[in-house]
Amino acid sequence: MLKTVLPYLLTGIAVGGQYALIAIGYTMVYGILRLINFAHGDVFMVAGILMVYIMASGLPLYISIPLVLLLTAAIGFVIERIAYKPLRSAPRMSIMISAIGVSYTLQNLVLYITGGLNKSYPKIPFISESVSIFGVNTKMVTLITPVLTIVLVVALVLLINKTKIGMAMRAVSKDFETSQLMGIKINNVISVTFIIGSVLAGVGSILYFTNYNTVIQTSGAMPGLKAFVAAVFGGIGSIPGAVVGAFIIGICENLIKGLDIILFKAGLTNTSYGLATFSDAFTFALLIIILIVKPTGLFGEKITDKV
Amino acid sequence: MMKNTRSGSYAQPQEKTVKLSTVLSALVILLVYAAVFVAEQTLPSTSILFTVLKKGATYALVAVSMNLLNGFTGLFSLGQAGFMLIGAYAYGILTIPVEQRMNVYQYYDGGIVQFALPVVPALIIAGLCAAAFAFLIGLPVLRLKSDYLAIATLGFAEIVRTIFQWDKLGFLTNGSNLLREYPTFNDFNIKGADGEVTLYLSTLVPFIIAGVCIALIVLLLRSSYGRAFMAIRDDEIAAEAMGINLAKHKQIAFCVSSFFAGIGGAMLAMYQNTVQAKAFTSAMTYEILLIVVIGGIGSVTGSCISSFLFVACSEWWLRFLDQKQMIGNFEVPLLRNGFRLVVFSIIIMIVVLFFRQGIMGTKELPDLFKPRRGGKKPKRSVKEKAEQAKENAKEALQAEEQITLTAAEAAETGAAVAAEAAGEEAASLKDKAEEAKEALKEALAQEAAAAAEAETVEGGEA
Amino acid sequence: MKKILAIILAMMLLIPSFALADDIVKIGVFEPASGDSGAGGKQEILGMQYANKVQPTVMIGDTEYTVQLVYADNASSTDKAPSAASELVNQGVSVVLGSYGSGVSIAGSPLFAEASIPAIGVSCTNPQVTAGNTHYFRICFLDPFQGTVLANYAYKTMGITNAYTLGELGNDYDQGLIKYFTEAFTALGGTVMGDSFPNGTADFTPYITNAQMYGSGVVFAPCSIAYATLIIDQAAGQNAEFALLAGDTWDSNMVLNAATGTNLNILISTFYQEGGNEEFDAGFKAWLNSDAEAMTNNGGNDIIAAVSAMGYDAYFVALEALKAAGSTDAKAVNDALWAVTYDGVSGAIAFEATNGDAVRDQAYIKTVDTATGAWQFVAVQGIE
Amino acid sequence: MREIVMQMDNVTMQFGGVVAVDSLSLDIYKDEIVALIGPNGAGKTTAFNVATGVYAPTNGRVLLRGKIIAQGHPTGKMKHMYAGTHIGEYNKLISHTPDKICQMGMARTFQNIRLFKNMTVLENVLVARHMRLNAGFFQSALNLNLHEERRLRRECSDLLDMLGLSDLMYENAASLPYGKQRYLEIARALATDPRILLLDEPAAGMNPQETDELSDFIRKIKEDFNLTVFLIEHHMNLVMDISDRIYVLDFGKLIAEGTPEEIQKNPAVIAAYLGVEEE
Repeated sequence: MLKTVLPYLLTGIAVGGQYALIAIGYTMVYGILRLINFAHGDVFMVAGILMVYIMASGLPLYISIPLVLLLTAAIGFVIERIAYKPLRSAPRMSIMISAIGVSYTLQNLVLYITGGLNKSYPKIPFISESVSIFGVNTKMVTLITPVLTIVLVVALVLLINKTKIGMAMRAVSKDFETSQLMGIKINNVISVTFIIGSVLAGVGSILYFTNYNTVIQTSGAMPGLKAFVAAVFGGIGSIPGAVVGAFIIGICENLIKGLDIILFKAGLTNTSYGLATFSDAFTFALLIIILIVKPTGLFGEKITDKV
Repeated sequence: MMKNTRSGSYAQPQEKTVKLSTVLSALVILLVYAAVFVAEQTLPSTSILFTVLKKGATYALVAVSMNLLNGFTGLFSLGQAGFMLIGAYAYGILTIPVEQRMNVYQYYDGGIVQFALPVVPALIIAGLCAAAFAFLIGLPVLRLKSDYLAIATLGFAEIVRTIFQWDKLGFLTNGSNLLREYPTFNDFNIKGADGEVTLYLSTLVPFIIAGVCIALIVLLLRSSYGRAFMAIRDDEIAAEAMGINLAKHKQIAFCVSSFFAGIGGAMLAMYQNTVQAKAFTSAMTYEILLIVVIGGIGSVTGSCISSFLFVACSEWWLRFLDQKQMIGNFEVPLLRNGFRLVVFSIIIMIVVLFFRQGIMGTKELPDLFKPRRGGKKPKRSVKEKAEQAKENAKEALQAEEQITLTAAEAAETGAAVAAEAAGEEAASLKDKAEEAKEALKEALAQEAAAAAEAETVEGGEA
Repeated sequence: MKKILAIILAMMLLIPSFALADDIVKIGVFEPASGDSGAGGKQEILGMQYANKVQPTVMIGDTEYTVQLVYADNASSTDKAPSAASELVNQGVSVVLGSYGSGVSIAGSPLFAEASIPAIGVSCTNPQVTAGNTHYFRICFLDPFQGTVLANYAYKTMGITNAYTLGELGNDYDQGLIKYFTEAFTALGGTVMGDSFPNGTADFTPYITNAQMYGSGVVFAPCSIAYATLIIDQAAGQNAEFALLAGDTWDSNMVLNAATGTNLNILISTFYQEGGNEEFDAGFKAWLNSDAEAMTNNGGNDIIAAVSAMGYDAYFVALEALKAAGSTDAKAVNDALWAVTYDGVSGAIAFEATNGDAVRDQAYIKTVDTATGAWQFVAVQGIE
Repeated sequence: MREIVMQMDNVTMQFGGVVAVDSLSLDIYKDEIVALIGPNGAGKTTAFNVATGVYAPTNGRVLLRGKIIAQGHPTGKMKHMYAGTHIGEYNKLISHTPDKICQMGMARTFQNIRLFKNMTVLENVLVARHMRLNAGFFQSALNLNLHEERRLRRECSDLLDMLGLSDLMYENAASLPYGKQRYLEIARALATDPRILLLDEPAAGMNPQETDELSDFIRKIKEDFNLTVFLIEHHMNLVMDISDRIYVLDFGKLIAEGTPEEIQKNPAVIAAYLGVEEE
């Protein structure tokens, strides 16, 4: 039984780690601006495209990876300044629409540049290699992802809890207006948030696309949406929540894809129901259920209405 | 106590202009329909103009139905594509002629449904199916706040898409395969005995269907229920305190919107000649949302105008951007496949960022025919207004000062955490801050407006 | 502001009417240049463009007409297809070529029918494209044929009895082929298990694991190229021992790129095998190498996709029809098409009389030489 | 004995560890004007919110014209955190949503004005009549209740006339000056046909002259609409001027009740307001 489930678990954990890195960007931005940054998934995709072009230009790996992360951070920063900052006092719906607009723009821009053809992602030595673990063949990246994710998350939590900017971020997410009155430079805090989120999405994109080696303009949409679901599932605004949520969703999704065969091997069925079909639908069903049962997510804090 | 020189005399002319502008609007709409009818009889029926008009009419209905939710009730729902899908499939499943079913359901032995309904009942059932799904999903999700609702409805649409593609339901939905051979817009053309079309109605009919549906939505918006929806949009808490049952009214708005989205989906099915669940993605919802935004959130007229503009631009006028163009021997740079979409998305971003009101803001067609009020105001009231504004500003400033002080106090005792725990105090504090800020903004705006007005009046006199 | 906008829009209306009017015959290219099938659509267009380069004029009656290709991107989506079709009709094309993908062809079909414009399907293999109409023709084989051919090959030639199918959910091409494959394979005595993956899937490892767990000897995955490369890469990563089997969509150098250096066994059925016509191959490669944009659209190298050859043939079939019709009138072209025969690079093309489908009874089976990264001819396979 | 319109029995409202209202009991009789006063943060608005159904009381109950409209006792985590008294007296949980309570005859205004900003003055008032609509959904949605609609508009414009807002009927609510917005909020509350009207700081932001006008106005509507009025206010002149009785809250606890004269003399009240020198 374990032998049947193990390969699914392994990929589930890897996918979960990649979702987690994207989900952090969502959860941090939401924590501060109360905005679903619909463009975040596309920033993730753009990071992938950048890597394709930068590696194609012949730069060595140790320059191109930092360069990709730097450019991704810059994109996150610019998006915030252009598309969200002018709307700070506008109704929330306007900002969200702006986010959808940015997502649309990024996708179309990439479509134009790549000609709508899928680009194969450059192979990165070491992490692209195949390994065998407990008799299951997989890529090195599958093993590295969860470890790297945890390391980055711990670093981030330390940053938030121990540094001045981290304190400012916490204050802003608690109470936007008051912290502004307290003299916190809101715009800087928000920019930093976007930069951190984008860099993590950049790291996520390197891991993700090394695993699934094709980038196309729509590559960011689904992982983005799922990462957001993960963020909501874990309790939006909470970084550990987002990470836990992402791992749960990654694992569940993969188990469902293999559910037919797991049931088959367990002797429960002998026909195929095509349950794998519902791997994506399940994620959204999970979202709706969690929102109904516990709207604040697993680790979310309760927000009381004011009258 | 509030004696005013304009008292009483104001309401009367208002009533009259309302009537005049309504008549004018009706006239304009009538003209549009007449133009469509005439164009269809005179221009070649294969002109792309009609393709665009058909899709425009379809999208107009869907956009208005989305506006009913997002713009008038303040419910940010992103499930429109899902409800359209339900409508489109319901229509297709119910209207495919029996003799064609073997052909269409080629992998499912002709499917389970072995009858065909006429178009109009099928359209209504399509709407009802969408509304029924909306009712079920609305029960749990409508309690959610704005962006959670958005993401939940988006997820719902994805789930619906998956279910409709599941091959185990193929006997009903034809699984991943297309539904086709059902009556489309072209079947509305009236043909003579020789098979030649004698009267072209394939564009007018979608206009009529969309027109009737939009008219029903407008009637709803003008009714007491419409006012309740807008009250919920403006202030949920106050609306509830004024006796409006939030759950019930949100549910009504959601179901009505989905009903018409379902009909819109059925129209889209007629336009596309085929239905395939694959096409009803969240990208479609975003497209409709952008139409609503460009037209003006909270304006039915705006949604209609912008849907035609959007469809015409994206699928007709801007197509030349996708191909190399030569001006003489000079090849215009940048033009190649995909450029159209880039230009298009930049236009959208400009609208979203700089013209947030969209084309119409919250204005409707009749508002365009009303005389502008600004110019008529006597000079005195301008000055009064300016003074009032200044006073307001002063007050607001004082209020804000006070808030800063109290906020500082709060900070001393443990900053935001304490403030939140303090329940009422925090709430009132924040509200005051908001109130003051708003008042200040308003006051400043009023002052500026008043000053500007005063200037123009004075300038005019000089 | 609004006035300026209105003026701009009015000007845009005028631009398309600049086209000049001396002895030009327009051929519509109804192909996806974006969306899921964008890559395949572009390769199909390449064949037409090259053909246009080779033969830019046509004698109709006594006049020499210049052939102009008019493009409309149907974005691989049924909701964009009608307006793209309408655009072609509006431009006054005499005949339409395309599309890659059957769903969009069916969605555009009634618009061509209404304008009495014939269409020649290049690689749309769904029977429903041509069934029950007189204006849609096609030069490729059909899904039932292809599915059966592959099942026969897998069962009889490869000797495999346990197959796994993997297709995109909601994609009629994938699901149709799988349906026919499964029917034929089980009829022969084999067993088939299968899954469908949702649109936008990137993670295929669980499906590959599924196939391994079922102990399938062959995985039949006739999906679009975007997914094909992912499946290949991940199957290689998991040291898959099964053979990968697919239809004509996989006949792309992107598949080659992905498969090179792995030890997978990939087999596909297709319309054309490079080397089938030396002259065409050489000319096409030369053209690709001279045109940077064409090269990009072909995926960055000069390996010839079968759909390019098909596009090339379709163009010449259209010219034959124009010649036979003796006029640029679409209706006349439609009538003439029934009798057109043409000896193309992908074989002899003739249309059967009920639906206008190509008379083809053979498909090429080829495999990837993973060491050199080139297609290798395996067999010509018919239904029997 | 006069009829009690509203009654609060040992209402406690606790947020986390903070007790905002502590075992508050009060009775409001028919035709009275009663004020609830107290320093900032005393829990006045919270008490209003409990009465109107915005918050469910942590413990205690509220009655409107003899019917229980809210009753609660600590549940869940609150069981362990509860710091109030009278535990175990209100075992049955009863709660109504604010709209239901409004329909039962209790209307309110808000401390921070909550008008429907994008609607006209007339529409604001019409919204308040919505729940009294006779026509069903379809009848109304298809505009078939023309007669009723016309009657509603007439009633509402009469009401606005009475409140001196009729000349602003077609203005956008948000464009009204601050003072008028306060009046409009009251007009809107009156349109719900209330038996008891709860005013949350109606004079906030008004100058002395406007405040005087307001007290006349409150008296007038009380008479004209046959109302009972319960208000929170900081302007002591207004409170002392119009109140029949006054309740004083401090730190969530009731520290005094009585006529204006009694309250003015009450040492506890003076201490709460001015602070007491310790020791």
